[in-house]
Amino acid sequence: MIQDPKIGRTVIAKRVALELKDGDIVNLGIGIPTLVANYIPKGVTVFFQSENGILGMGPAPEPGYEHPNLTNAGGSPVTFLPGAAAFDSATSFGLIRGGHVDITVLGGLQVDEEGHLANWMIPGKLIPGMGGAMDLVTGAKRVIVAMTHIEKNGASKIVKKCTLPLTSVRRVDLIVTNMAVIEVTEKGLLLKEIAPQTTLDEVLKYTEASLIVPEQVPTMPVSL
Amino acid sequence: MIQDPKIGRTVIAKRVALELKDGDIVNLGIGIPTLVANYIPKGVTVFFQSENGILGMGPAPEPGYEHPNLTNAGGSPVTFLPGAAAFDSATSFGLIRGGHVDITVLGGLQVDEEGHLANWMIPGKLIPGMGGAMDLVTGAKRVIVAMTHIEKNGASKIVKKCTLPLTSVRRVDLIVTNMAVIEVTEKGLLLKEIAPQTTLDEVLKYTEASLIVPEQVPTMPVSL
Amino acid sequence: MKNKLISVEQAIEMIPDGAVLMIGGFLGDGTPELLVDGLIKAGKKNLTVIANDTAFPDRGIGKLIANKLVKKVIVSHIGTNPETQKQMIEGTLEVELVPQGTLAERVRAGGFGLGGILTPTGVGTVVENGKQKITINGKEFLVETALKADFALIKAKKADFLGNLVFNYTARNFNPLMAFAGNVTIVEVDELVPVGGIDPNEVHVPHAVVDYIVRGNAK
Amino acid sequence: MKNKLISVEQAIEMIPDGAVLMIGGFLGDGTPELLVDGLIKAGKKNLTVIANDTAFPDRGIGKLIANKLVKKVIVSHIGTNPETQKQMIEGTLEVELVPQGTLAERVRAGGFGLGGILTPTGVGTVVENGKQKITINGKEFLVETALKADFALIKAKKADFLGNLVFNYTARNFNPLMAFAGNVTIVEVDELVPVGGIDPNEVHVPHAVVDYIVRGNAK
Repeated sequence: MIQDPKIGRTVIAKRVALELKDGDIVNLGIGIPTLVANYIPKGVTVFFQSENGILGMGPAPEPGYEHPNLTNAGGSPVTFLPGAAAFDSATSFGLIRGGHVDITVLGGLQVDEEGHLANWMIPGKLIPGMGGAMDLVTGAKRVIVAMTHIEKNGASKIVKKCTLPLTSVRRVDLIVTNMAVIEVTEKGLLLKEIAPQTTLDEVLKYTEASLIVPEQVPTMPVSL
Repeated sequence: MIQDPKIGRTVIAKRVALELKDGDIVNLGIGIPTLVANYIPKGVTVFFQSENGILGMGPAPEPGYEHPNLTNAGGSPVTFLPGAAAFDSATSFGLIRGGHVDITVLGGLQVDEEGHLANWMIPGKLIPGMGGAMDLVTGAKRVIVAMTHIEKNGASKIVKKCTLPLTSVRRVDLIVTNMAVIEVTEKGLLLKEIAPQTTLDEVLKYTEASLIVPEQVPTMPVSL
Repeated sequence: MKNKLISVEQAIEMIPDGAVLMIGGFLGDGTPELLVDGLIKAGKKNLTVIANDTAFPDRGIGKLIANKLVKKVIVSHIGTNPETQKQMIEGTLEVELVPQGTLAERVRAGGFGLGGILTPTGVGTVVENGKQKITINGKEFLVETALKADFALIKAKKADFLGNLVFNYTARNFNPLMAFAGNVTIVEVDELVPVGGIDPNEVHVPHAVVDYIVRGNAK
Repeated sequence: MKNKLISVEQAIEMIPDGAVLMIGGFLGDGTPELLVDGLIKAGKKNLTVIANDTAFPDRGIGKLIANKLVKKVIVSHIGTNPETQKQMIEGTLEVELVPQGTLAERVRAGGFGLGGILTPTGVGTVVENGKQKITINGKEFLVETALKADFALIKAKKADFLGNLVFNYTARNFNPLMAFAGNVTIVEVDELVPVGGIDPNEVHVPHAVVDYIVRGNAK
């Protein structure tokens, strides 16, 4: 398995980026998902939507070019790309809930065998609130969870059944971690790819949920 | 009673105009209500809202100044007054249903003792559709019905109970006709004023509904 | 990236007989006339049209009625088009009347991923027939369900090549709402500007919901 | 005609202790800071605040929390303000968490005269606790009810003297929705222009819903 956490996050971001198709409308969550923007494949143009009310968001501005009224959903300064549009929160979630966002990439605390995601609270410990996550998971055309495979204490985040409060009963479509790519199918969790420097045994060891393992499982097509 | 129908309509419009207060947001229906705009008292500024998506509508343009994208709810060319705003139909009815329109003036087919209005269809005969009328009566802060007191065949339009399909269960506030001003109260229909050239007997004769008649009923304060 | 710009003919080719269409406009103001004419020229049949009204026999949506392309309309008003009333009485055209504010919200709900809305409009009238009612804090509301369409045919004043839209005055009406509610949304525009040519604050509809752009005849 | 232009002090004077306030902004972007500061200076108590989030302890709505003016918040997110979480755990601040898209629609419904909306968001999660559910075409939706406020305190980039409003980029967020939902709506603006100085197509909120205007500090 990949030992360096930073490399692990980069691998996740690079692999998720390969899921983006030309012309996609994409919403990236805070944390690892944000990194995905750095690895869009050449020749692919995507449009980033941010739930605070913008489509066509560009990267952070050069120092001195920050504008207080142009921020992302984490409150950080961003820029406009040509063709950007600003709108109110109801319209922003109209895009999200209405299925007009092609892909959302979100962080996760747990995903279970049914593809259910928990990512917004740990009762009695951490209650940041769901923000836009529940609408994003419920409404986006495709939901990708980008997260580390295990917690700091070694516990698997891919579990038989979520013990944390669910974000939505809508199944996620794909799970990308620092150890594997897992597709949520009608029959269960299908192991699609294994991360570089990682063995199948490691994946199985650190995955609490049952996995459907094909005879051949390729390595993630990402460079380290 | 006033014999000339045109003078009758003018009396209605002039009397309704006296109900408008400085700063009011006003929606006028098609027909007699449209005439009200011609008689706004001096010193009173009101803002006309039209349900097709405009606030700050001015009168018809001079010939040659018509623009195809600036029309009223009847499809006729109008103008902008300074401070006008354009918006979509959902926002337009957000203003209407949300109680942001101070007064709506609508035509009527029948109003009954409970203050219920019927004004959008005659089954088997005339089915234009309700357009915005149901939202206007349900949502506007104050609803004034401006109509002739009787039909062409002499039948009273102020009835015990509406026989035509209702526009809303929301009571109207005031009825202004070519014969009288009638306020809808908790106790019933209160005769407030009688039109010029009209007697109390005539009002009672042409009103099917029971009226509460005070000892003194003044004449409408309008010139012919 | 996909070029959204197509001809009227290409747009019309996509639309099968029997399609459910949302068409923008208020008594013809803000209706995509070239697309309407294209439907007529192609002789489409059995269309269902969701729109504010049926305009006039020789204008906007009214032309579709006059040419008998439509089997059903869901509208708030048909009073300006005698042809609509005639076909309704003859039994060849089904007319579903919806209060205008409710129609706007139902279209918006469809495009915004809502199941519907709760409105006081229509409570206690014939409009409530067959509908669920919900009481909130002692007040009754009708459950009015979302509307979607196979195609939304809308008219904008201006678009960039991505499909960001700006509407003009009272030609806005149902157009921005329908843009979200069409499974395929086709916009007829009078002015096409470069990407980046519209102030982000002034975009009325973001390009994410626009599938195709057709050049209109500027007036 | 009433002049809507007032001072911050006059605005704050109208607001009693215990008032329900909607306050615009997203992590402080688009929050009327002068009005927030005015509430703190006046030492208002037991406020209920409806907003997207509680921002940061030293910015926007977060300052109201840090200064303990608030007894309850209805928000989608409190993760950026440790003070909110602290007071919640201590039991001095009630926190009602609402999914962001649902919150936007509930505020809009309040301002638009709807009883509420039907959303798929939250079905099957703790968010559905205590709420009615409705099935439409076999799909479950939560009934989410409208929200209103005694006062809406919002921030706009530009206003004319009537109160027509234009917002700036991501500072728009909840502001236009709240403008409709306040029984009294007070807007803090950076730029005041003459009546007629805004293109009708570019007005984001028509003046009918704006009661008072306060001059802000332009940035």
